[in-house]
Amino acid sequence: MKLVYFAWVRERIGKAEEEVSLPDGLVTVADLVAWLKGRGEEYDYAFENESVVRAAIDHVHVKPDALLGHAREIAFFPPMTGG
Amino acid sequence: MKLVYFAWVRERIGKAEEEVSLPDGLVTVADLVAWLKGRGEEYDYAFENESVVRAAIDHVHVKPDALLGHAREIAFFPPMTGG
Amino acid sequence: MPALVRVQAEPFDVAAETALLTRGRADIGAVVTFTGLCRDEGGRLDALELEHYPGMAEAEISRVAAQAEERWPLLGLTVIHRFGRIAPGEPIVLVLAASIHRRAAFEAADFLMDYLKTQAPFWKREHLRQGGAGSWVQAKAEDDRAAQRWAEPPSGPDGGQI
Amino acid sequence: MPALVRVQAEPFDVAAETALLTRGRADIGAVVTFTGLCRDEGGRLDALELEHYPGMAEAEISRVAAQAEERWPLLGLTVIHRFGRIAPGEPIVLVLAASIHRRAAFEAADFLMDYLKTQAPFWKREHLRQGGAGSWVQAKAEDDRAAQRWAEPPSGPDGGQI
Repeated sequence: MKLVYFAWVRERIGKAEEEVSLPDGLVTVADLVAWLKGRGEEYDYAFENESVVRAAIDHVHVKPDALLGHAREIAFFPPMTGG
Repeated sequence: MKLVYFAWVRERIGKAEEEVSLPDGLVTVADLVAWLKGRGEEYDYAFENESVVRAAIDHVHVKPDALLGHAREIAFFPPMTGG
Repeated sequence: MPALVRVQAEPFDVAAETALLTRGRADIGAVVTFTGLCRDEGGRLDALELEHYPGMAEAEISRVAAQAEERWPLLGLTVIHRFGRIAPGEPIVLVLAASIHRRAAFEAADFLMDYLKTQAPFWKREHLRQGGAGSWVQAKAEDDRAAQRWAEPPSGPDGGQI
Repeated sequence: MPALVRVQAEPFDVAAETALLTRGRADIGAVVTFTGLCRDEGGRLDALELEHYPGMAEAEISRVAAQAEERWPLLGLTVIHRFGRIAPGEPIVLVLAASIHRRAAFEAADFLMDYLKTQAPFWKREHLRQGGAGSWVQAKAEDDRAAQRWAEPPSGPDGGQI
């Protein structure tokens, strides 16, 4: 599965994207975040305030309880500031 | 005093402007309208539905009870349709 | 800064008017332009003819523009209204409002259009494609209601409680 | 007619985009354009840098544009959002809405801006005049509230009673 990061989430994790193989048992976006936080300080820092970080599955905004399903690309990013 | 007319008020009266000498006793715009209606059919036609015709004194919108005072120019016209 | 108000027969250039207002500035964050165009009403119209009250038209637009500048923190305001014969597809009116943030620019432009429709001394007459002058365009109750949206809230003891 | 949506690094030309939408037509009565510009924040900023999520940015703007076209009777809709480094005074975003009457054009442009601010995947970072990259611009609660204005009224038995 491809993970992509933007803005200060990208900076804190130290990379713009990565391919990961998820262990069994990860069902929701929140499960994925919990697993990522266990992978190292940089992830812990990026998700230190989990409720602030937004997620999208295959280019569509989703909530933490969204199912990972057969997602190809999951993105994490701060609240948007475009316009 | 100068009177000016616009749009279908102008067309009904048959002129765009005129100079008039008002008789004593005309105090408000409504008094002026009543006096004009006595001047001929064309005025009667223009003001047949008095509440529809708008007035301005010296370029400022006014109500029928506005005082004529020392007005230099009084205008009568239909509801505006600009924009 | 007083608004730029023009009443003219000639077409206007929205890009040039925008540049006039924004060029060389770095404090403007939002520009809203409204352009009103002549429609052919499904092919029925050959043109609209706009009659206006010279002198009062400029005065009335300037008065309403000054109200907008008092009510919203504008960094620029331009209002241009044409008169004379205007063909379908051609512009009739332009309102251009600039501000730091978008809310003020949107509201000021919206307000100005509602007031121009109901307060500025212009009258539209239709010219029909089948020939001849058509009728005067009737004022719409809908435009009066739109203008009433901007009435200041009551300032009595219960003002602003709604 | 689907909206024209572009996400690009290059500046845009409001006049050209407007002409593209309106030229040769006589059914459009109202065109509202919103242009968002980069401010220098009182001389503090050298530029804004806009990061975006390629692919999702276009998809999300198109989705919101389609909502606007469903909600208002639009005759044209263009949305352009830039990314990359943008200097003060330069345009960042354009929304152009055309309709028969002004209300739909104003509301659609207003709606789109509120949703772009809160839903389109763009992130602004400041570059300071005194040198170096500044901080990421923080999202504003005020923008979330603005977007909430457009929530559909409840459709239950009491829907629309407010």
